[in-house]
Amino acid sequence: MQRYSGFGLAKHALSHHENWERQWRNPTPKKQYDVIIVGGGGHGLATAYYLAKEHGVKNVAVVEKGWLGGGNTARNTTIVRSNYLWDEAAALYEHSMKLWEGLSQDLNYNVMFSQRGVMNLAHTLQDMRDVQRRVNANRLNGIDSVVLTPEEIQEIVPVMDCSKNARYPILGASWQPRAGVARHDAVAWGFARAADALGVDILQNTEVTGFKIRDGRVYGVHTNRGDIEAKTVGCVAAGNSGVLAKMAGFKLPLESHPLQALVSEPLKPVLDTVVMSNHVHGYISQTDKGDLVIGAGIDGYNGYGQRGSYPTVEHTLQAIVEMFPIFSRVRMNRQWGGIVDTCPDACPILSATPVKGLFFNCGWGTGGFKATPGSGNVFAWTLAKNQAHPLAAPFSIDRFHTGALVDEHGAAGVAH
Amino acid sequence: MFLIYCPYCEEHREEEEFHPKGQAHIARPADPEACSDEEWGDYLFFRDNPRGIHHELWVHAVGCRKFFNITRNTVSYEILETYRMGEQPRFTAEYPEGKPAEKKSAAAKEVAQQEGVKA
Amino acid sequence: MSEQTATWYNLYDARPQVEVPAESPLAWSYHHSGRPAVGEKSRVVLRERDMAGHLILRGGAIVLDEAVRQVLGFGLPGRPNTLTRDESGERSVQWLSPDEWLVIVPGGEEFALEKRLREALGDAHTAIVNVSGGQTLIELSGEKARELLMKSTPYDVHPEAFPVGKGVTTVFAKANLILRRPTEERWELVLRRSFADYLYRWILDAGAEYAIGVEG
Amino acid sequence: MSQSLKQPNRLKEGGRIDRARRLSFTYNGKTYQGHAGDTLASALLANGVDVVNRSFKYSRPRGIVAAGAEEPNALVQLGSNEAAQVPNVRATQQALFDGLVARSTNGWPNVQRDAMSLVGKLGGRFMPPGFYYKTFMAPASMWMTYEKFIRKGAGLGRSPMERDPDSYDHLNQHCDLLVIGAGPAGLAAALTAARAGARVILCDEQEELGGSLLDSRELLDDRPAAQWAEQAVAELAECANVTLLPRTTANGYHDHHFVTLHERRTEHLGETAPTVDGVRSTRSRMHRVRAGQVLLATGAHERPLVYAGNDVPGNLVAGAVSTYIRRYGVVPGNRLVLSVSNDHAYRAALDWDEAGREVVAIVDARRHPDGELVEQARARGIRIIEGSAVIEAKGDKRVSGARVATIDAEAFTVTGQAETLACDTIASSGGYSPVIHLASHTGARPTWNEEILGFVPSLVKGVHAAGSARGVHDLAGGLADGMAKAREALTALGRSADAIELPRADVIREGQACALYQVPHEKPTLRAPKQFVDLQNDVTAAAIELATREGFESIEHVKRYTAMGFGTDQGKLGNINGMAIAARCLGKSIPEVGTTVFRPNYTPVTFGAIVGRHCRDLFDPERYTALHQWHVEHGAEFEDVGQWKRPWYFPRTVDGKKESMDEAVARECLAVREKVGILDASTLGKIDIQGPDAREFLGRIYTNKWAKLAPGRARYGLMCKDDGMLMDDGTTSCLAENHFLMTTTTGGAAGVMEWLELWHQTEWPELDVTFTSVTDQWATMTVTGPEARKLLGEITDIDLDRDAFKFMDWREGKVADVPARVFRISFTGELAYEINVQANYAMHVWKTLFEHGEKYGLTPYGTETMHVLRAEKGFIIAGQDTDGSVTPEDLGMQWAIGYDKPNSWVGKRALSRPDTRRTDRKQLVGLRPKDPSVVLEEGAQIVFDPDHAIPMPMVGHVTSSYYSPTLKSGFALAVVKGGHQRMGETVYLPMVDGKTHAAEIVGTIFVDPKGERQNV
Repeated sequence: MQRYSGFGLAKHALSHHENWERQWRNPTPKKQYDVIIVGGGGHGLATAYYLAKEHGVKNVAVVEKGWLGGGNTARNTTIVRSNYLWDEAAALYEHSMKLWEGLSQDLNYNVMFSQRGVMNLAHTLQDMRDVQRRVNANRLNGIDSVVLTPEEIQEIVPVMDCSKNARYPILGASWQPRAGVARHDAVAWGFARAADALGVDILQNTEVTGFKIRDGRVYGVHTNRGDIEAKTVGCVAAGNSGVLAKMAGFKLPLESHPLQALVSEPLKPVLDTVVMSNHVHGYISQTDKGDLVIGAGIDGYNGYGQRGSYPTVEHTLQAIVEMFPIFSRVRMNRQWGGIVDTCPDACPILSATPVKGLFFNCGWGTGGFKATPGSGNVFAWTLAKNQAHPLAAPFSIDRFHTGALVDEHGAAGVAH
Repeated sequence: MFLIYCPYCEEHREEEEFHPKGQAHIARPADPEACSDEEWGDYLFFRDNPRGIHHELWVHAVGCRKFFNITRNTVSYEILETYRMGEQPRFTAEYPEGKPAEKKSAAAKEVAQQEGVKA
Repeated sequence: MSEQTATWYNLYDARPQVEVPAESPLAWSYHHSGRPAVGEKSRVVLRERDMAGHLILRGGAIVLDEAVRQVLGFGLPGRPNTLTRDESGERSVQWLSPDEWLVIVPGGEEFALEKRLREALGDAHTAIVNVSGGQTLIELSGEKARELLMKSTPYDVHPEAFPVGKGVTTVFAKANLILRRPTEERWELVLRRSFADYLYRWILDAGAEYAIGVEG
Repeated sequence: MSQSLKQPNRLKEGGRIDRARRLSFTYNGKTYQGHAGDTLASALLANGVDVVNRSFKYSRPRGIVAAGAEEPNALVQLGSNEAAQVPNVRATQQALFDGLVARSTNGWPNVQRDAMSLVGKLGGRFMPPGFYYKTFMAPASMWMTYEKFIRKGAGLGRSPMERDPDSYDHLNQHCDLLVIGAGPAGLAAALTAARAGARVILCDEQEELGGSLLDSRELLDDRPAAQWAEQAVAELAECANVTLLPRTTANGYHDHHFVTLHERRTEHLGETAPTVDGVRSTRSRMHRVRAGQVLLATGAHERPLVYAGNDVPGNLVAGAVSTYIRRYGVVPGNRLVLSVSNDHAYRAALDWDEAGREVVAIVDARRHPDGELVEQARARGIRIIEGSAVIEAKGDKRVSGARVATIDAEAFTVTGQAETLACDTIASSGGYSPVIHLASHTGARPTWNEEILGFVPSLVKGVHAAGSARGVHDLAGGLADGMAKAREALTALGRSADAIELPRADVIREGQACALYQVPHEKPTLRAPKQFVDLQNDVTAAAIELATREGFESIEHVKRYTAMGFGTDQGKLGNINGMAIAARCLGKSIPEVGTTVFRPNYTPVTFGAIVGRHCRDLFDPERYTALHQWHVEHGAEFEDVGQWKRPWYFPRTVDGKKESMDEAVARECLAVREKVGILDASTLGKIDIQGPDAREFLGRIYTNKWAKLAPGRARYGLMCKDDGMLMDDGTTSCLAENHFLMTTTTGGAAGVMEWLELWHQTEWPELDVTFTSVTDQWATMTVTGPEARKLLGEITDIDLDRDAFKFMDWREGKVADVPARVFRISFTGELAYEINVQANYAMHVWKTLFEHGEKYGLTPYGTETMHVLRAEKGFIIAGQDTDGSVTPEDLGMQWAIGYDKPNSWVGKRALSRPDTRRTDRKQLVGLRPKDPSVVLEEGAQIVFDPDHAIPMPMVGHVTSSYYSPTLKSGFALAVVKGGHQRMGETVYLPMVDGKTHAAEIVGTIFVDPKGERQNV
């Protein structure tokens, strides 16, 4: 692998950029691998990378039906934070956060992880109780988190309306300084390039059409490019997980919903942090390119159409203009929808399945992007050792039968 | 934004008047105490999540407040039919063009519905 | 009414027998937001018909239809989303759902009506619920009334889609209400008490460009 | 400030501008003149302004390229004052008005001499696509600093920093047929449908309806085409069933033919909306259209050719040249070289020639062009250079020449010696791309049509495309197509439309176009001077080639890696060229490389227009009780509970000093415990339940028993979801044998109502029971405290004797002459009466209570005091002490669970799952801080071992915590693991400030554990 650096860039410039290498190969599928990862999004590529890097399992195929990183990796609002309420979720996301903090250097690919802080606003007394509960829990879990007063909030976000005469005045906020945003596409590309360099085959335009299962154990997959064998198969297919599970003969407690987002036209820097409000339903940050990236709520119905309902967008922008009246004359450039696979408790599934050797990593709901390195890291461990990583253990499918949910819907009330 | 035919109001209404309530035809086990934990968990949490034809429960929340079912394609978002509680869908994954045998009975039902109240 | 029905349902006249001050759900709004005068330029006029009697009927259509006919002299509307009225137009019955109707009568008549309906219904189960304090009725008229409605509700208010005699429950701004069209020139809006101020402010705001005036 | 009165490029005559109306405007601090009917772009061109911007990445000077929505360069910052600022306005779509003030978006100190251009010139080479990903990584700690500089350089315009002075609104529209685009196909379609009596909406993004007819060279019925357009528009305007919307862009196509149309109502009049008759107009309006059928007559965008230096000001697309000449009377230069791949574009040269300026040459990539327009050009003596193309534009801030050479398009090589033609304008045309954006919004993937060399829309049911929008580019064909498609649409609706008589159009024979996208250069693409594909994002052909070399093979990867198409123009000019280049590099055909997916919006839309009236004090409903005015007049501070405004506390002002909340609450608490207080409890949800099976239903939906509740009695009930977790609580009273009144929490009211209906309609339809919300019907006043009986006794005819009217009884009677239902329910632990009256009479009753209450010390209290009092009694608040993970057992409410009821009520089965059977679940307990002066923080986490290292195992948290003026101590409710078995144990609460509080686990009832006070 060519190492990327400023010096290297200059060298290539002098040769008119004619000598850049491919960032990843376009290999022909082998008949057999040690591990097959189904799904070439951020999580799948990260899983492959950590399998190769940390567990020495390099004979790995990542099978992707479209283009790598083309699912929710390409369609999210790029927020990275770890200030989750419950211990189990907080531990998993904080594990991820620590990986984010060295990711660009580890991958030798600048994923532009910008630790500009994430603020979750509170507009009601109950919001404030929830903020305090979460911040206290975060601190005892070793996660940086503080409660801000309206005055402190105004100082960090001078352009927000923090006045008392708003419909739902801002009473306070939680604030995680280490949280921030990253360049979503670069995360997929960085993992792909690094995994490829370690020998992982990334098979794009390769669609899994079924599993090879015998005696309750998986030994490969059928694809549109022929059968591929492996004794361990990890599915990391987000919104399509339910469809894959059906192929393998079982159901998952998942529903796939549209989640919409939108961007404004590019503007000069005006917002230096990430602001989220669950109460008025909107969240916003500004990219390095200058676009305001705005997230909307999940649409209530199931949908794979990468479209959602227009009123959701209206309500979101109403919330944004309520918080930022100065953005009323700014213009919305583009809107789109992702497909989020959500579990009843708003937490993921990282689990063995009724089929031996077949594992699923899914159900990340709105938390998928921020979990990318952690999810891959923990799932790689699980696949390599054929047993749940301690951080993954609470997220087994069993919990929906025992009742041991990790209910992030509850007091946390914080999605995205 | 969907345009949804309410089978009780007997006209199309904007999606803003409705709430989706998850998968249709989820019957509560008749004897919950006799269910295993597995069966109870399945009833509570496990749903079909198809790419394609799906049967959903909706409520005409701002309107007649009746619950009813929608058969909808989850990719194209086309609504193939809406039908009242207690009725069965004509369009299914197995019969995406409609169950042939039931076309007649559906028509008969419509006549019955139209009789309604003698005003 | 049979003795049994009397023990089955709590029949209750919520209206005082003596004169006491009463406030419509819009009392605060008139006080706080005022009532723009109706003028020559007013292309929308709002008028409240306050203190009317509002009853919700729930039950089987056939039984109720008979009872309503007997008591009010006209039957239930036969089709969804329609209303029937007596000749004076002061009493109306509106379809709300296959087993639910809204009856509006002049204020003070509602309890007598409820009693007579109960009598007419005998043992048949029907719910009759007095909601006269929970909602109020306003009328909108004027050449721009329809356009004001278009600003506010996604329901199609074009005469083709909304002929006289129609009534629907629908979304209005960020609340919901009952919208009806008893006559060619007039629209009626039935507002829930707690949302009345919001809706009033919305209507004044949306009507400003038509110089909306409030009568009364 | 300098002034320019001359308009050097304005023709003496022609165009649709109003020459009598001169408008003056300011651009980059200089004042210019234009005319009514101009766009800002046409006025700038008329004034000879070449450089209108600096490019995003390389800071290269840029000029106006196009005449409409596809313009990538001419983005300006509009506004003379801070509040009126609008960033990124496309000058080609901004109508000129008198006094308009604009600046170019980029460029410092100005667009002519830009400091950053040096960086672009020198550093351009060091900024290939994806360069950020490859650098700025070391040292890791520096990234946030690098990022600051990157951000500063990025962005286009700037946000206003003041509140928008304007307002916006929505108009919900419904129609049989929505026609988008009022060119030939759209007008023909609208006329067809209108004459058939259908409800029609016709919109067009331009200032005037007519589309390409407005600048067409062609005749209709032997008159200029524009005249026919005017006549058609006039006819449509007379139709009651037609809504005409000029200046209205269809920006998003949503499901089931819901289309949003953005009407710019006043942007052509001024930077803020004008006031008419004392009422300020809305600045713009969003039409939310639900259409039966939709006809897309959106026309086509011309594709420029990609050649070296194609971004130097003076390079335009050919059609724009015609538009500026014919519509605005502006010739954007003196000496034109036209580089084309098709006949259609010859019109630009003919128009230029007729404007009296020099056409240096037409360079045609085809070997033997032979269409009618070619013949016309030849006949005028215009030089036509065949089999060739402009391979490079020369010049810096304005084109100075065109290098022309023979090329082999298929082999992608220059085959001959280049010749340099002196000129100041190069217009190019590589063909026409149907505007498929809206069809693409529906999720339908467009398909490549080799014949027209463009993508044509795929159409879902109910959508039709006509004219250029589907590749029918000739005038006669477009008119006929519009009519035919309108008839098809009406047929699909079950209506019909007769054919209409269309105007006669000349048929112009055009030769076959050739496929040309990127023009070859003598040097390979990576070494040639920059050939721009996406001008707004500075994406070059070399960048696309490099991306494919690096393994980005999907067009989506190419776009994302290079940023192609991500600008505010969404790649209207560049995307197809970019795909063609990617296809060439990958050795594939264009359709193999993929299609491009467009998303809303077609052109950017002001947030305000999407928000509409739902802002400021109309952002969200505020729900008020019947007593709101009294609360306001008595100085209440309000708490938001759901959409309700509830009095939080009633601070008094004594000697000019207003009480703090703590002071007010302490006073209110003591008033209730010692005298009598009153609470407006009207916001509680109330549901009237009737039917022979009402009791059975309650028994199934609540956890506790209802079989024996007699009329006249009330009972507290818990409601769970079927997962066993508490959902809501409240009291339900038996009004008569088949008649109950249920109360719910304030926030839970709507949810509970729907919940009851859900179970009734879907699971138990056999139960004969109905539910009616009466939340708004009844106002509820809670009179509570030792003096409550005395006070109420003064104004009621109800026998309040403790034995006649017991705790948990309800009675009916009169209060202050008003019929009332009075419930002896207590949420404070004191003697309490909840008075329910019809809401219209509530104010009278409330005021009467105060008239009589003064002598008893009647004190109004709010939610905060209510919370303290109920917590002292261990009463929970669903949603505060519970969070969706708490069962009734966790709350220690086994007394409210009917384990032996005959049915499996909602939630029962779930209570016996392994996790809900655990004995170490978090359970509700009381906490007494060891230091009574401490009020624990709500949300504080509880640990057993405060010395444990981080991460510290947490065993619960504080759910409610207050200072009790009665106990003269802080106290709290909390959930603690296995708490019910830990009475008397000490737990710890480590706080943010470093302090750790200790507290004892106690029962949840702090005041009057035996419940004697409420039972007096």
